[in-house]
Amino acid sequence: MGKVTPKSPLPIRIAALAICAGVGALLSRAVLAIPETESGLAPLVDANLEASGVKNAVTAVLLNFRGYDTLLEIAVLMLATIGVLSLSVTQKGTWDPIAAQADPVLSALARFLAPVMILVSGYLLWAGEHAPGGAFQAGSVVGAAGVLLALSGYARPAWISRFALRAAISVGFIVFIAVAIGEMIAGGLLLQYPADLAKTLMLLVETWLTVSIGAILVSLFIASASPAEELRMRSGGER
Amino acid sequence: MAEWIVRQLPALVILMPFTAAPLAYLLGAKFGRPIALVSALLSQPLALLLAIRVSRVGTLRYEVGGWGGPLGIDLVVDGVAAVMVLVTTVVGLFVTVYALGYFGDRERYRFFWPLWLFLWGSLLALFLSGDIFNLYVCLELVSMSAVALVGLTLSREALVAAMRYMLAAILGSLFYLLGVALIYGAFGSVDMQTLREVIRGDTTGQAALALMTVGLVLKTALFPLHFWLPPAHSNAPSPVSAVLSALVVKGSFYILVRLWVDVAQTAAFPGASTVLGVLGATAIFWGSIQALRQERLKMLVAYSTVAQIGYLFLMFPLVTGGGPAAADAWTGGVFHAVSHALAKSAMFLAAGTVLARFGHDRIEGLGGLSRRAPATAMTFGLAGVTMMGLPPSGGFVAKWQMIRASIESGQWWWAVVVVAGGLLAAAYVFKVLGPFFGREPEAMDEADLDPGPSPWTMEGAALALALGSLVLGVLGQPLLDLIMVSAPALVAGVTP
Amino acid sequence: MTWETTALVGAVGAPFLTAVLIFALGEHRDAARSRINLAGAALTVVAVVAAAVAARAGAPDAYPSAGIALLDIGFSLRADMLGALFAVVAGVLWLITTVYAIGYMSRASDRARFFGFFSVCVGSAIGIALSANLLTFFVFYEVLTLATYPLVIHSGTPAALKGGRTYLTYALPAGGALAAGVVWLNLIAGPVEFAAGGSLDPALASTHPGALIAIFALLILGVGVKAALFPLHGWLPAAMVAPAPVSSLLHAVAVVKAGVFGIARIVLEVYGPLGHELGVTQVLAALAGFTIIFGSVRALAQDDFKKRLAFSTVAQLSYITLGVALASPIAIAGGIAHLAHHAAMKITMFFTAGAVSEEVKAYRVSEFDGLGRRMPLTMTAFSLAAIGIVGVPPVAGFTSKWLLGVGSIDAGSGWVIAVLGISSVLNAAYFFPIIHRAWFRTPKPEWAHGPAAGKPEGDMRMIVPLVMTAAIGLAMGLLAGVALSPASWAQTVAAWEFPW
Amino acid sequence: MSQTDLYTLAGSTLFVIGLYGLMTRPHLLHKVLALNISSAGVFFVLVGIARRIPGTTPDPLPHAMVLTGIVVTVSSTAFALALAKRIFTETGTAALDASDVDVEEDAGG
Amino acid sequence: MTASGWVFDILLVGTLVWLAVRALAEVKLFKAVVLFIAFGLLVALAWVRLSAPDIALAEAAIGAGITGALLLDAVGHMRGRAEPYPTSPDAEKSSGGDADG
Repeated sequence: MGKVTPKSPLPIRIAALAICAGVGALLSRAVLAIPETESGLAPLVDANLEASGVKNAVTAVLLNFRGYDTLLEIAVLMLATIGVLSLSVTQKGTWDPIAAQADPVLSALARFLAPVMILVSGYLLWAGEHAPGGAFQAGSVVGAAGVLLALSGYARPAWISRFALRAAISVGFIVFIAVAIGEMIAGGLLLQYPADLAKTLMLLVETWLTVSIGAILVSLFIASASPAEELRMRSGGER
Repeated sequence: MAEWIVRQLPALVILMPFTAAPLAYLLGAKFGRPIALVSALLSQPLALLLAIRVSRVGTLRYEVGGWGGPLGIDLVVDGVAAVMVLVTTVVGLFVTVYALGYFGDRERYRFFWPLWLFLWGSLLALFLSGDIFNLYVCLELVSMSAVALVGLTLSREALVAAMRYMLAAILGSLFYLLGVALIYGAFGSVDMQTLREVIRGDTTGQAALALMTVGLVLKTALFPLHFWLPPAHSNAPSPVSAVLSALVVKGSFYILVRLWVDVAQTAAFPGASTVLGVLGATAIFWGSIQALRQERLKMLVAYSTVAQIGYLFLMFPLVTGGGPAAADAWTGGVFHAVSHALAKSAMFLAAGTVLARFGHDRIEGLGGLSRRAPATAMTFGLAGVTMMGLPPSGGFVAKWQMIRASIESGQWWWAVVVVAGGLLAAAYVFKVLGPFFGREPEAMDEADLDPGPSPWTMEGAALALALGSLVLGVLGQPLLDLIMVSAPALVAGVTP
Repeated sequence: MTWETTALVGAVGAPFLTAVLIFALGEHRDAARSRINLAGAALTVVAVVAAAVAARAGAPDAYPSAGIALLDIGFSLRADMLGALFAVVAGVLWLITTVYAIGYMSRASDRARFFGFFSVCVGSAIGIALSANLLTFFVFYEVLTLATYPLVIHSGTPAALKGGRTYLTYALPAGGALAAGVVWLNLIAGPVEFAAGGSLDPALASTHPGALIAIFALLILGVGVKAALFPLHGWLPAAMVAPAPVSSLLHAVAVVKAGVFGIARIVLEVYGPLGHELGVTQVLAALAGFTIIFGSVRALAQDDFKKRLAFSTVAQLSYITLGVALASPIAIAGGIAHLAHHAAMKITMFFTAGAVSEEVKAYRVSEFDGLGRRMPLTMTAFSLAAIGIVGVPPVAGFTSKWLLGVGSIDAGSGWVIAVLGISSVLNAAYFFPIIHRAWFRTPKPEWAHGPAAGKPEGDMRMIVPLVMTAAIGLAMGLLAGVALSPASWAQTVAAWEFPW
Repeated sequence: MSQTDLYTLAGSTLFVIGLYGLMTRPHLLHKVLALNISSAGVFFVLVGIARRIPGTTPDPLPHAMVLTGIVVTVSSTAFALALAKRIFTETGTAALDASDVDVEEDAGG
Repeated sequence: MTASGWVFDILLVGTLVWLAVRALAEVKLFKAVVLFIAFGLLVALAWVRLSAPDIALAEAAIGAGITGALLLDAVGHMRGRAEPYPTSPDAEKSSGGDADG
């Protein structure tokens, strides 16, 4: 069995040090030279905040002004999930195997925390319109709740089929795309929210995004988490 | 309806694969295959329409969200963007057709379809983006899908190669993102059109460009940062190798060119373009010599990519001076990217056919291939013509323009590099073609294992791409004209 | 499209189309392949003859042409009289060679590949003949380079692969030099169309003398390899590993003539009087003169029949180069005429080599004793061709040598007479011994009574073509004075090529 | 020296630390950690820039960028870790280079 | 900004850098990951200091939470068969104390 040496050979470390010194010098000089007068796009964002349909500037940027970035970002998340699934030993993306590691204390805690976290995420989703929060934060909390549940040994509920899991993973992106196309059909451009519907549509997108982000984060963990059974089997058959 | 399509064209082009991708995942492999094929077919008229539209009316600007830059994100389709979309779409179609035969309905590769469609969409998004932060997201999308595709075979080599690729790609993205941060800090925008007016070669501007260049060069695998490419490209499943070499490396290169030629107009670094040129020349020699030393077909082709990437970077020193030389270097560089995309994908697909059929790709074991798989041998030969830059091939037209630009700008040494590089390419192409035309290997084990011809769709798709790279050499003028449509000011000779 | 342009495009297109069909048919459908090949070759003959008729009708300034935009020059074809001559030679000999090759290759493997690439080669040669500018010329020139490779290494033996490598080692760098020269010239002089009397602006001689000389060197380096100009000739003997039809049509006609034809285009129709003014054609003439002697001397020493023929080709090609490099219309006519004359004679000889090796497995001159008894028709044809090459009237070779000699005096280059004289003696010295052996030495016992009773002396598909080409060679010499003979045609062309 | 300067400099330092770690630590897990630290460095630069004009509300654009960046980073981290684990399962080591393995084996054996 | 604010910021930044170095220098992967999670939590704190509560929320949940869980799982996976760096107990003792800085 192979072992990994903790250090690289000295010449590599010296070269790396030299490179890092160069990059560091370049970077420090550059960040210190950034003018304190360049206001960037903040005034423009402020001026258009009204028209964006939400009051939280960050949410306005993420969902409206630069909603396209966010659309692609969900694609990144989905991609990572598909990638992780393609690497997982079973390639099934199910929740079951984790159950083997149940821990009573953790599971009690999870039983208490999970509903609270779902509530919190709902709040974050709603609050994102005017205060810190939004789909990502909400989705992360849902994801965290899911991971906690998984860690504490809760198996995948029987009613969640594999298809449903895939649907949960992709629904955010699909709804986002559907809304985008709908806006185009309605006469606008890609992701151009009609003024009167902006808030509603954004909330719709965000809601499904929250579901997807949660499902994705959990799946990332579950699919990548090594099934205990598999581990035992493999550690028996040494190379 | 027609008017609507024309208006929404840039968005539709991107949405096609991006709509198909989640569906292909959601509905599973059984539906993934037809979905991919339909998406590939529907993309063709869209890309063609986009190219025609651009050649008629010049740059198309599509304001996503209706805000317009710099607040919103613009899709910008000028000549070069339209060309890249077109080549992506064409290569994409043939790779899709090939992959249908190559993967069949093997359960293990069911994730290929959504990943490939995501990669396709990401590339299109990248080529059309007019916003440097949006480009960061596109880069990440491209890398993530590309890495996942490399690892699909789950062989040890492929996994390690994917990991190496992944680390290089993330690091490259981080360098790029740092540059974006500095640019936003110093110049207050991430919209290319706005930046073009305000960007300066001051401390921050230079540092930003330097960081972004390092990141993109790492992702493009320019010598000496090419270490990750040969293992990744050679160990990936062949349709993936084809896409990686043909399109993915061009993605980061495309951003680099946009930054330098279009946005910064090379003003920021007078000397750096020479450095890039020298690295490009070194890549040509190093990659070719390494290719010559390979015993495995796919490794050879992968090192050939390292070499061919070098040509792309010769564009920088030739474009810097402006004038007619810049225009020639510009068309030459872009045309090289296009013809290499067709030829290299053809080569990898041909190598894949060999690998799938004989179970190995050791060159010495492939003697007499022209007898056993004539179409595949022919594909390799025709694609080789473009690698060598001989007429009639797209590679020839590209090299013609580069040689022209070298002499025009008084930098004749680049012409010597171009010609010498072509000869080295000939050396490694004929290293393969010789045995193909030669006798069968003494030990005929391979032939005994030969399960018979591959599906004609596979051989046909590869051959079509190779022929495409050849046709470009004679019928390439419309493409050359398209590349110059709304070309950057530096290239078009317009004083900004 | 008028019939003229149809003929022009058809002449180039027909062989390529034939190639595509042959590749598509695959290895095993021999009968269909033969039919298509013959039909394609016949169609090509019709097209090139029609193009030649059109060229003659349109001469000297209304040649039929066709083209598409490519780069800043354009990819364009034109049927002028000089090109038509080469095209007709290539087309007609292809038809004959096809018959020969069907016979020769009947037992060989990879026939689809062979005939496919063969057609590509012929198409490129005709394309070279009918190119309107250097870019188009270069495109076909390189296609020819590449398409020849699979033919050279056809047998797939290590020796063949080595020959192929040698060929590429010469041909590919030459292509690079040619490309660089064409691009450079194009930058200095703008799009260069071929034009009788030279197309370069005379003022360039004073503004860019150095560049023009360098470009000339690059261009001649490029085409000189195929023209087997010393010291670029080394690939030709090595390429003799190829099957006989390849040596016959390609290494005696299409490929090597493409080289000298390129020299003719460059010297006469690009540089024109500038070449003389810059002093580059004089150097070229001297080089050609040396190559003539060198090739002949080397031929003397070869026992391998095909190698002897190959070195003879090296020498004979330089007659053409020499002719066009001399500043005299008569010499130019001699050079151009020799392009056709040598083709007919040398292809006969290579056909002979193939027929002999297939029929009696004789590969060396020393194995030819008494061969005349065994294969009388074949050796008669060979002898006729050999006499022609030596320059004995009335066979074609005499006419071209005569024109060359007169022309050299006209051009004031008397030394050429000496070269011609020495060369003729050497030609005789390496060909007459073969004739002598074949007819006057004692044959092997099994050859003494001729071919087996009731059987022809060999595969008639091979014998008939070589008799035909020998007859053509004889006819070219006998009918040199007739208006449509190559010699007269060449004199008409030369009159325009040398208006200065 | 402003708060922006402090945090952008810290970001630069973190980026470089991550870079060094990525180049010198052979273990894949360390490399993933290094990239995460570098990412954090880049985010510090961005958020620092968002506050470059003293006394105003921070620029929301870099914040949005960082949010996007965090999501991207966690995606890549998850995928990279899955890859690393799979490599470990297949090869029994968690390094890119087989030579890194040999060195230790000699030393430890 | 107040003096105490400065002190806090400088301490925070210093700790962050220290944790980053420690996490990368630590040979025991479990410890390294724990150090990294601590790093992530402090990063979230820094976002609060920089008036970026949106990011702070996401960082706490994703950066420290999910990433931490993923990292711990990865360590566990590699532990499942072998110790992260040294693969045998003896080897661990010999190199365990070696903190590469």
